[in-house]
Amino acid sequence: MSQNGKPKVAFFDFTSCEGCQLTVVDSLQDHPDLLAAVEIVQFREAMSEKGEDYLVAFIEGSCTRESDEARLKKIREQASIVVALGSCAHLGGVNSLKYLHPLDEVRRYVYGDQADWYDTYDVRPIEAVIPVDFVIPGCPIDRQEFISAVKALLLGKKPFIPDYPLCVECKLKENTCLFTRGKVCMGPVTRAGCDAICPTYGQSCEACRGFISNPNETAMRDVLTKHGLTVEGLTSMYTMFTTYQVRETLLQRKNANE
Amino acid sequence: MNKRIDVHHVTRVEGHGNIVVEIEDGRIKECRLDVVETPRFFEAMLRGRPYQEASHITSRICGICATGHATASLRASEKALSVEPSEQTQLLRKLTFHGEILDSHVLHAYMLVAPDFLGVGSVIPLATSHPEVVLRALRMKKLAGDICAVVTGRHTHPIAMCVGGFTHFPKPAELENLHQRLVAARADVDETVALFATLHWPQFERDTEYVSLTKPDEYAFIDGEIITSDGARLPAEAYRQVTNEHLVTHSSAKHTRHLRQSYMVGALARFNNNYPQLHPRAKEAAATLGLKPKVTNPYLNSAAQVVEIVHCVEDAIAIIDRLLERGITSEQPAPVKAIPGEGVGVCEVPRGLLIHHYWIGEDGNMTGADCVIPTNQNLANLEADMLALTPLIAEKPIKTMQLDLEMLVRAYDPCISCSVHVLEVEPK
Amino acid sequence: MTDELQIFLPEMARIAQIEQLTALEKLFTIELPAGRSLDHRPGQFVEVSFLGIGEAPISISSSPSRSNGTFELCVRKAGDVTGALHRLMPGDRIGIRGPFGHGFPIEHFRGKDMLFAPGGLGLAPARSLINQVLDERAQFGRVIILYGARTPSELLFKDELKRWGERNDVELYLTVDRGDETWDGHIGVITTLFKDISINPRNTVAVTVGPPVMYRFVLMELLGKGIPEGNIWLSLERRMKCGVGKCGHCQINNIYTCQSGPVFSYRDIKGLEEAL
Amino acid sequence: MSLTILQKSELSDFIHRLMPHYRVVGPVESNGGYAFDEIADPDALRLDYPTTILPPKKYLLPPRETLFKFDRTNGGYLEPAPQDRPTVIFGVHTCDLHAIQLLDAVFSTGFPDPHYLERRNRTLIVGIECLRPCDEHSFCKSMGTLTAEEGYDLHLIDLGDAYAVDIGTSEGHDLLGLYASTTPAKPGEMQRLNAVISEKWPKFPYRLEFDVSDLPSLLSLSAKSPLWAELGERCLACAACTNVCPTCFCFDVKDEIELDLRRGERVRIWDSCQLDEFATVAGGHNFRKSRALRQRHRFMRKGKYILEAHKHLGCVGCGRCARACLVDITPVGVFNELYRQQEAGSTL
Ligand SMILES: Cc1cc2nc3c(=O)[nH]c(=O)nc-3n(C[C@H](O)[C@H](O)[C@H](O)COP(=O)(O)OP(=O)(O)OC[C@H]3O[C@@H](n4cnc5c(N)ncnc54)[C@H](O)[C@@H]3O)c2cc1C
Ligand code: SF4
Ligand code: SF4
Ligand code: SF4
Repeated sequence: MSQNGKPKVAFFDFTSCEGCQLTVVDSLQDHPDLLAAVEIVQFREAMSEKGEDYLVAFIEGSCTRESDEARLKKIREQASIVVALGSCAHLGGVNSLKYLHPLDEVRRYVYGDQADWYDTYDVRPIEAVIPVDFVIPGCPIDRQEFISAVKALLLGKKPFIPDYPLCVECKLKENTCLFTRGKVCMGPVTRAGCDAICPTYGQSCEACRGFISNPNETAMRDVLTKHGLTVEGLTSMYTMFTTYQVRETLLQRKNANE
Repeated sequence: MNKRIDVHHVTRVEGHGNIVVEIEDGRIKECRLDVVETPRFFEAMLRGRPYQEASHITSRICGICATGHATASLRASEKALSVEPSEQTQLLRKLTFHGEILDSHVLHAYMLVAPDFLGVGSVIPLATSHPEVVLRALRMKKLAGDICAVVTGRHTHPIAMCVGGFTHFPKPAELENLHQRLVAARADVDETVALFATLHWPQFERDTEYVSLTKPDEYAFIDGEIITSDGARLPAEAYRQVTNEHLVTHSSAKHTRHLRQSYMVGALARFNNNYPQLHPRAKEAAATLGLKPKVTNPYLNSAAQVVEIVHCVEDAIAIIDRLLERGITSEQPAPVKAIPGEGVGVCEVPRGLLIHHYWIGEDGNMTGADCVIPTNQNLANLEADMLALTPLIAEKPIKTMQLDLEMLVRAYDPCISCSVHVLEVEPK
Repeated sequence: MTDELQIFLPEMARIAQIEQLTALEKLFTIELPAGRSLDHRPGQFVEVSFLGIGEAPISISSSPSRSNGTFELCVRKAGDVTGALHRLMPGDRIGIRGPFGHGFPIEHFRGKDMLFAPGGLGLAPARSLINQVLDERAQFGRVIILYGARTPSELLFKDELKRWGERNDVELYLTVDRGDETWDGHIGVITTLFKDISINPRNTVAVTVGPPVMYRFVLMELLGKGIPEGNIWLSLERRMKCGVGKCGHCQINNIYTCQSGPVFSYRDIKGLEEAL
Repeated sequence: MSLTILQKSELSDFIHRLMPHYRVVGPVESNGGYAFDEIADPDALRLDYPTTILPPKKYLLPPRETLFKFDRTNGGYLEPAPQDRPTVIFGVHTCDLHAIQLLDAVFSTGFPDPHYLERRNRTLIVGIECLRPCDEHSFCKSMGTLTAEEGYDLHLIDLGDAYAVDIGTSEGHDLLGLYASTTPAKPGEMQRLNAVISEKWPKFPYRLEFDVSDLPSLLSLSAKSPLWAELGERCLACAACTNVCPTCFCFDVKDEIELDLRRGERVRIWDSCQLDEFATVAGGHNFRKSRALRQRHRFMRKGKYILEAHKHLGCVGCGRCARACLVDITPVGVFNELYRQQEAGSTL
């Protein structure tokens, strides 16, 4: 807490497009009072001042090399609350496409088998390195959700991040389902919270917010294949942002079977 | 005299870069901008993915010029697949592109550059000392973002753009609303020009080669030929003759050079090369700001951005007029006429010339990609400027030197996360 | 919209007193504005608001016979609302709606032996009825209380338990799942207490309140002792968002727990597919 | 029932005259389909629409609605929710009319819900008679909702170039009297009306294989059917079915607050029994953990529980959930399958 009673927050970036930080800046357009509610002590993209004393750390970007780990751990030591900001930090995100050669494995994920993964320093979400208290998902994050999360933290409650499928929001938007428009969509297994913005603008959901915690994978696979998706198509749908999750799930299944 | 400047992670720029300047016995030993951003292998990531995904993946190269990357990507795919977008598609793309240029320039000019001139470390203290300035910036940024949102769903990582067209169309009422707001924003634009006309730009001149796209009848942002201030003019497809990308040891980003050791892209290059095509009001603004081609002070890149803010607002108004006049139809994307194929898409994103070069296989999957990013093209020139500037300021206190150098780096508006795309994948 | 019609608008009440009962539970004494009495029945609950965070259903833990213009809520820190309540101080204000639900039909219990078998936090609502019964002691037969918690430190209302234990007209049996050095009493889950008591099943009303997992086992004991299904009473927990039979969260088959319950006789719910 | 005639050419004027006084909503083209939306231009109204994704319920029980506003600094000053403008809903199909009657019952029994009822009292409903099935998913005829005796202020029947207007309430009568120019029905128009109505019925198929009055008992007998488990395997728990349902009314209640942490409001938002957390309580216990149990709950509610609690069936046969479900879980399919299972079981 700073002297004026405002909690000190800092923003950090790792491997990312910095679009989530930009979204934070954008959120000021509708919520200039954010600056009155918190004291920002570090935000490299937008300011030169640097404070090392902060309560909440918002971290953007994935961990992509060993040297990132030390920096992450330092942040974790200082911050009481660590929030992963956006898909790269939350899931590994689009960065994890970098290692996407083993399409076979993803295929096996989708088809429920186990797989062998090679071991390498891979792109990883920050939660794979340090404990994360909260996540604000999305590529990029949703402005409104960011502001709501800040308010929740200020109030001392957990930020509300939905754990139900995107279709919930998509229906309320009264979108004609993409599946009936001859496209396919990850909505039924993807975490809602973006107000189904992609289907609303006519594009398939690519699961940038990650999967819900209890997806019906089998039913989803049946739906996708029924709508003409080939194995390659399926693979590509499942890996845009979630390569890391798919791998992890597979590894867990493999270990569980051993 | 010994001096060492080491700015570890220049702030208020996009991405991570360090300034290292070392002066030993009055001799410049080191003078460089290290790009320490993690390589992101975007070109490798594209390989094997369906071409429809390419623009979604490449927009994630950079949150600030996401629309620019998406547009260049779509143009590359369209060229590769002989897709001819409709007039409506072209107008909508230009409109959202203006939104992004405005957003980026306002962000850069007001939030990243202005604090240096007003003697503060960021925009946050400005909120108390110059609230009207900050509110104006936020207002203009919001309008810019809303232009993108109306056309493509959102600015960062646009949604509704696809190969051949759009998957969602703005309603006339939404466009009318934007039109009104743009007209009303002229007041803010005038204030902006007035504000930047009062700034004391550092005096530093160094002529270089200025490279940009050009089109005969409009100030080129999407498509066009590549033109340079040294007189070269060539089709986009021949971009490699200009860019000559090469790796340097201290940077995870590639550098480029053309006729000289280095060249400059961005608002200043566009201004120098395409001044005649600027909107008359933008030319007036240039006069107010004291700009006349050819401008060779790199610090004035920020002033050229202000000129472009004027141009984009005016051109956006004209585009909306045109769209409303012809009506918006929910048309299907233009069809793919040939597959496989190879294509080059070029745009002038906020920071300069952006090139996406794609190879698409028979199955519709990407077999190769090459992206040339404006910041990479600028890095060599920026270092050349640093090298030329350092002796001129070597007598100043180290803090001032450091600030001058940082301001120079910021003037280029470098987008370092864009610049690191080391791995190139050519079709086998 | 007149205020009487407002079913979602809480009344701002004052916290008169807060007592820390265990590490996780606090007892709040609440005063309604203008000294108004809550007029509740044992077994009813209120919806407690922390404005800005939300609402949570909480059983009224005090008995109407001891109202004094205040009532008590025993709150376990379980999440956002309850966590926020735990950060409050005496004098702070909270929103109250209710009382909601049917309480225990105490008029049907008079003249009967009362067997209470609350588990854990279940003592909070049970206490309201127990104290009512004790305040009208002459109107009831035996009063037997079997109470279990996971550990000695999790036992609620220890002073009150002590007082009950000291009365010769109350038969109190305590147990903990896991003992410690402070504990020389019975160890075992609550059902292990049943073998020690003998009752007249025809004249006994049993009241059990506890976590969902407990009911199946306690019911087996109670039915095993021959208590008629209509004389076994329990209080069901469900997620609740309105308390007024609209939001659907507490629905068990065709009934709304908040309206038809939360107190039910076993006879009423045993036919409901999802009740237990 | 009293009848008058409104020429189609007069409809636009009628709506224009309503607009200063009411929010006028009705079906319009949207997103390649149809949706109820506010009418800015009467010509956009599509009274011959087949169906919409969301039912007109959204104007009576909005997806998000303020219950009250508060200010925490001011001793928790509470302020009741603002009111919507009075509304006229055009083009409500008979299935939706039945659904609204159910909602009326739900929100007026027990504790009457002032938010719903206020809005309902300020809403006038103009129904439209369905002359052909929306599509292959509707099963209104089986559910007995292909006609509505009440539940509307005005009801329109398309006679070709005019609507026969059936006046259901005195408010409807006044609305027509004040804002529309109508003519009394002539004998020829009465004949056309009769013809239109009698021609429509054969166009609608019965889709349940049993009489709907047997549905509650069929469900009672089916609590242990293996079908629920099978539905649980298939269901995505996406809540599309309940979100588009005209009779679903479950909601969640949340607080929203401004950045100053002082002013805020309590809102209710649609919730769904198909979602994982719907019946989860503190401590993590979920009373309907499996998708199978949740599906069973859904269909039991539609065909039995709601009827027991509110005297109306919880399903009106609109077919919206069937259209919305990606894994083809449909009431007709489920009810018929249960029926077949029962038949097979009872003849064993
Ligand atoms: C009739 C009744 C009487 C109760 N009496 C008491 C009592 O006397 N003392 C006491 O401490 N607790 C009591 N509870 C439980 C108490 O309501 C929950 O612990 C509380 O709602 C959790 O809210 P929260 O905001 O603190 O937790 P949250 O942060 O909202 O959530 C924590 C968990 O609680 C669940 N939950 C959320 N809302 C509810 C809800 N309305 N009901 C149940 N679970 C919910 C969530 O699924 C989540 O898993 C009672 C519950 C009911 C239904
Ligand atoms: S478009 Fe996608 S998110 Fe929307 S309903 Fe269909 S599957 Fe769900
Ligand atoms: S619709 Fe899907 S891809 Fe789009 S923002 Fe939402 S979660 Fe991300
Ligand atoms: S719409 Fe279908 S898949 Fe979704 S919850 Fe309903 S039954 Fe399940």
